[in-house]
Amino acid sequence: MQRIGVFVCHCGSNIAATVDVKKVVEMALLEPGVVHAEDYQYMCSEAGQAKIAAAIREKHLTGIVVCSCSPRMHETTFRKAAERAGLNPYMVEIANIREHCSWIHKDMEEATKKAVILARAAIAKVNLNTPLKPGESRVTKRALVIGGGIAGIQTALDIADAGYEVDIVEKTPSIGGRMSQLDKTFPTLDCSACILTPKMVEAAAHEKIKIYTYSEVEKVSGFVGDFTVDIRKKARSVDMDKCTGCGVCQEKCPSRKTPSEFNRGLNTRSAIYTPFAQAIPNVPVIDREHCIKFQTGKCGVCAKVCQAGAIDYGQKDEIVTEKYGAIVVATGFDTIKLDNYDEYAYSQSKDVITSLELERIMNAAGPTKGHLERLSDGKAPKEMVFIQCVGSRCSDNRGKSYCSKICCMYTAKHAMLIRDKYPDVNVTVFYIDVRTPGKNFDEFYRRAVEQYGVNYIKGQVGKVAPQPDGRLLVQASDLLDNRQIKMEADMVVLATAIEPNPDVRKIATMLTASIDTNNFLTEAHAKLRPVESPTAGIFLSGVCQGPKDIPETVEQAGAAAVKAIGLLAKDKLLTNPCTAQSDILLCNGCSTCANVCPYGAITYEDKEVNDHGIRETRRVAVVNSALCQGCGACTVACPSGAMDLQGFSNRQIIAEVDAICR
Amino acid sequence: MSIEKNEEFRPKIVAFCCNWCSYAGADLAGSSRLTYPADVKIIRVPCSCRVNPMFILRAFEKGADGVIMCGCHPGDCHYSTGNYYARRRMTLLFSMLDFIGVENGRTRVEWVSAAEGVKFSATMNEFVEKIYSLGKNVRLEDLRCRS
Amino acid sequence: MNKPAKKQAELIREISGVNPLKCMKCGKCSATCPSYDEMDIKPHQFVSYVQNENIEALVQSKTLWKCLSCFACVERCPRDVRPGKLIDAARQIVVRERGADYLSPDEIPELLDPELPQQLLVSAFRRYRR
Amino acid sequence: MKYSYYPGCTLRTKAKDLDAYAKASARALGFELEEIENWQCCGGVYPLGSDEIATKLSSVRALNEAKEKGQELVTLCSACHHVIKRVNDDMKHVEDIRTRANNYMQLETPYAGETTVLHYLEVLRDRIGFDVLKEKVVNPLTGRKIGAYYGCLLLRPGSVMAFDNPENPTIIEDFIRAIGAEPVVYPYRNECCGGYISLKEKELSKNMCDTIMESAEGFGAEMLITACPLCLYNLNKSTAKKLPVYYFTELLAEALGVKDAKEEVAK
Repeated sequence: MQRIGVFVCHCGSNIAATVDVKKVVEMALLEPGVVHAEDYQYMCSEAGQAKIAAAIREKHLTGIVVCSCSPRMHETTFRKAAERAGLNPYMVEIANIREHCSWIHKDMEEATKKAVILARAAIAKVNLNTPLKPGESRVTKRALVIGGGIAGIQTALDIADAGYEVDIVEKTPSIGGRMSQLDKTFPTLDCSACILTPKMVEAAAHEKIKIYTYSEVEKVSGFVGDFTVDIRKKARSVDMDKCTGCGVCQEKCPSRKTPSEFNRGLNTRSAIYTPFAQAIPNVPVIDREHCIKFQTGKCGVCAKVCQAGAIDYGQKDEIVTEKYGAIVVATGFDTIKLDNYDEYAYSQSKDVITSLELERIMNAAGPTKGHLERLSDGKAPKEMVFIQCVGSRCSDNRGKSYCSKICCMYTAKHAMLIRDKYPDVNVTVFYIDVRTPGKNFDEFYRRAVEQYGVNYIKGQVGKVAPQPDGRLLVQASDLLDNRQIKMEADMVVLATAIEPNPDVRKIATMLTASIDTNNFLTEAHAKLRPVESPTAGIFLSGVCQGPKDIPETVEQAGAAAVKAIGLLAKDKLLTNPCTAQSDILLCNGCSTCANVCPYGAITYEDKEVNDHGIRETRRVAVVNSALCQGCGACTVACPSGAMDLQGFSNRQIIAEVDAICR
Repeated sequence: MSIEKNEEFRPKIVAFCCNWCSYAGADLAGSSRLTYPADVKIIRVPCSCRVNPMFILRAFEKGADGVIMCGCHPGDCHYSTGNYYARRRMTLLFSMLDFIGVENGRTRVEWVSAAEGVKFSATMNEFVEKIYSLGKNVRLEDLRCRS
Repeated sequence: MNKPAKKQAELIREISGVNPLKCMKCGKCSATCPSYDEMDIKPHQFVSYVQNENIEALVQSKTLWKCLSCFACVERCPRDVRPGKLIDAARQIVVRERGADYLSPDEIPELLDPELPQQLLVSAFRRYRR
Repeated sequence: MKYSYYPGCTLRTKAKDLDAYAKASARALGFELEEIENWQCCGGVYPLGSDEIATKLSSVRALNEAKEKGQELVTLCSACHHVIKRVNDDMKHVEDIRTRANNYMQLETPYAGETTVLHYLEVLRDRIGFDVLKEKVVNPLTGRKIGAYYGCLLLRPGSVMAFDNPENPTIIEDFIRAIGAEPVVYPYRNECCGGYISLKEKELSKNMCDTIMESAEGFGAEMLITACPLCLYNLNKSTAKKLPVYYFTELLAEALGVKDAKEEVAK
C-alpha cells in the first residue's frame, strides 16, 4: 500500500477563487492510500516545495499528488522537489485543476466537485505508480539548420561561433532567402543586400559551417541528441569544385524564357543560372526542366563555353546521411496566391502587383533596373495606390485569419521611397488600421505622412477595375469622411498576406514537430518557450513560427541558436523512462507490436521462461528502451496483453477511468 | 421516472487527450478562459494510440455517458503514425458500440492541435450538448452491462 | 435601451444568420456597394447600427429600399459578416410588421412597360411586401 | 440525355426566346429538356430570412420531382437558378430547414438535397464540353466581339453557387470562344445591373447599366449576352445604350444553325 500525500495549490486566486481548496484537501483524505493532505498558496514556490519535501520525509510518503496547474507547466518542478526529498520523481502525479478546471468554470460548487474528481483520479493512478529510472543517451555535437535565409544564416553563425559544427540545408541554389529579394529595409532604409551579403559571406567562410544549397531534407529519424538525417543534394549539373563563377554559360545559354523566381516571375532567366549576382555559392545550376540539352538532347552550349570544364550533364542526385544533436527549422515564408482576390484585378492587369514584386521593381538588379514603371507599357506612374491587408485578417476562408505584421511598415517604406525618388508621383494608402509597434516604427510611418505627404485613407478597397485606357479605377471607402471614393491610378500595390513556406508541413511531419492550422510551427510555450518546438531537440527560427520582420527574425534566430547550443553543450541526456515493456510470460511472439512501432524499438529474442514450473525457450518481444519513445501504440496492438507502458500502464489508466466514473 | 424527475441530469464524460496536441489544446482553452461544462474530465495519455478500446468500454461500464478521444491532426502526430492507428481502432470500435448498447453519438474522435484552444472548447461544448440530448446512458443499464 | 429594439436586433441577427460582432470595420462593403450614394445609412454603418441595436434608425432608413441584394458586399466581406444579409433581414422585419408599405398594387400599372419581365414584378413583390 | 427542366415564369412570357432557342440548341446538341410538371414560380428572390420555409417549397417540389425521375435539374433564368440552387444547398446542409420543409411536404421519402442543379451553361461546360460544342458549330460567329454579362445571381454567393470564380468568371467567355466569336473581357461583367430595383428606382438602375455598357464598349465589345431576362431588360434601358443585348441561347442557336427551328420547338 502506498503512503500518498496530496498538495493542493491555491495559485494565488487563480485556483482558490473558483475551487474550494480546503474541500479538496478534506475529500482527498478520504481516498485510499492518502495519509497526508494540505493546501498552500503557491505550491511551486520555494516554501511550497519545502512543504512537500517535509511531508515526504516526515510522513514517509511513497507517492504524491499535486493539484495545481497543468503538468506541462510544473510537473518537472515537483518531480525535482520530490527527488531532492528522496522520493522517486516518477511517483509524482499532477491533477490539473487550473487550466482544466478553475479557469474554465465559474461556479464554485461545480468547479470544486470537478477538482475533487480530478484529484481522485490522480490519487488512483499514483496508487499504482512504480519508481522509474531514466536511461542516458549521447549527444551528437552538430546542428542542422533547415533554410538558408536570414533566420537560418544567423542561427548557424551563432551556433558556429560557440564552437559547434552546423550544416545549413537550403532548397534553392543560393542562400539569402527573402531578404536577398528586398531592396531597402525599414525602419532605417538600409540597402538589404548591403547588410545581408556580409552575413552570407561570413557563413560561407566559417570553418564550422557547411552549406548544402540546392538540397532538401529527405528523411529524419532518431530523437533529441541523436537525429539521423538524409539530405538530397539535387544534381546541379555543374561541378562545384571546378566552376569559377565567370558567368559565361549564363550569357550564352540559348534557353532564356524561364520566369525568374528571384524576380518573382517579372522577367526571365536562362536555364543555367545563379539566382542573383551576390549568390552564395556563386556556382550556377542547370534547371533541367527548361534546359534544351536535357529536353531535346541537342544543345550543350554551356559545356562548350565553359573554360573550366565544370558542366556535368551526367551528375546525379546524391543522398548524404548525417547525424545531428539539434535541428533548427528556418523555412521562412512566401506571399499567398491571390486567386481568391480577383476583385483587385491582380490576374487581369500587369499593373496590379504585390509588394514583393514592387521590391524587385525598385531594386537596381530587378526587371526594370530600379526604375519605377508600369509593367504593361513601361510608362512612369503618376498615381499610385497601396491596398493594405490583402488576404490578412480574413476570417472567411479566402485568406488568412492573422495579421501579417510586416505590411504596414513596408508599405510606409515603399510610399516614402517613391515620394523621395519621384516627388511628382502621388501615393495613396488605403488602410484598415496602421499597426506599427516597434522601436522607431511609428515615427517612421508618421514621417511618410508628415514629411513625404503620403495620403493615408482609412477604408478598404472594394474593387479595382481596369479601364480601357489601361488605367485602374480604384473603388474604395473613406470611412472618416463617410464617402465612397472612385479614383484612377496607374499602379496598384497589394500588401499581400504572408504564409509559411508550403514545404514546412512536409518537414514538420518528418520532424514530428507540431504545426498549427495556418502551417506555422507551434512553440513549446507561447510566452516562455517561444523558440522551441514541443518536440525535444527541434528549434524554431524566423517566420516559420509566426509573422516577423527582420529585426525580430534575427533576435529569434539568436535565441534558437542559444537553445541549440544549450543542448549541444551537454554530453549526455536523460531519456524518458516511460517506455513500453513486454511481459515475457504473456508474450506469444506474434510480431504485431513490432509492426506498429514507429521507432523500430521492438525486436524478438529467444528467451528461456519459467511458466508455472515449465521451463522452455520462447520467442518473445524485447523493447530497446533507448529507442522507445513511449507512444503506446504497441500496448494496444498486443493481442495477448503482454505489452504495457510504464508510467501510463493499463491498470493506471483504468484506475483513472474508474475514479472519474465513480 | 418520477423519482429522477427532480434530479438534474449531469452526464459523466471522459476525454482522452494526447499529451502533445490535444492536452496542450485543452491547456490553451484553459489559459484563454474558453469555458466548457465541468462534466468533462480529461485523462492524459502520451498519444491517442495509447487509448485501448478497453478503456472506453470500461468507462461506459462504470457509468460514463460519453467518451471523447482527442489527438493530433492526421499527419501531425508526435510519434508520426499513432493517430492513424487510433483512428482505425476507434472506427472499428464505434461501429460495434451500438450493438452492445451504446448509441453512436456517445463517442467521438476529434483532432485538436496545441494551437486550437478555441476548437477544443467548441468541441467539448458540442459534445456535452449532444450527450445532454441523448440523456443518461440507460441502455447499458437495461442490458445489465453496467456495474 | 428600450426592449423592442433589443428584441428586433436579436431577430435581425437570427434571421440573417449574421454576427455583427465579427465586423472589423474595414469598410470593404461600403467600398464595393453600387448603391452607396443612394443610401443614408451606409452598409458598414448598417452593421454597426445592428451591433448597437439602433433599430429605429434602420427601420426609417432609405437604405432598406436602395440595397440591390446584389451580394457584392457578401462576397467580398473579409470577415464573413455579410452586410447584405443584415439589410435583407431588416427589410423583412419592416415588411412583416407593416405589411404592404413600400409597394402597393395600385402603383403597378404606371410602373409597367411592355418589355418588363414578370420576374421583376415577382421579385419586387417578394422584397417590398409581406 | 434527358434533363429535368425548370423554365420559370418569365420564360413562358416575356423571355420566350431564351427558352425556345435553348430547346432548339439542346436538340442539336443531343440532349433533351423535359419540363417539370406543374412547376410553380420560384419567387424570383431567395427567401430573405433564414426562418422562411413556405417560400422555399416551390423549389423543393421541383427538386424532388427531378430526384424522383433520377434526372439532373436544368434551369436557364439566372434568378430561378439562383433560388433553386441555394434552396437545394439548404436542404442538403441545414438540418432545421430540411426537417421543416419535409414535415410540410409529407413526401414518401424525405428530400435531402440529392438533386444536382445545373444551369444551361453548366450543362454546356460540364456535361457536353465546350470543345464538343465547338465541333458542332456549323455557323461560327467569327469576327463578332461579344461581352459577357454575368450579373450577380449566377455568381454570388460563390461558396453556394459554385458556378465560377465570382470575381473573374470565364464560363461565358469560353462559351463565346466555342461558338467562334471573340470574347471581350471588361471589369463590370459581374457588377449588378440594378435587378429588381428598376421597378421603383429607374434612375439608379439606369446609372449602373450605363457604367456596365460604357466599360464593355470601351474594351471593344459590339454586343452583350446574358442569361437573365431582368438583366436584359435593365441593360436595354441604359441611356448610354449603344450595344445590343442578346440571350446567350440565341447566339448558340445561330451558331448551331437551328435559329429557325425555334418556332417549331416551342410547339
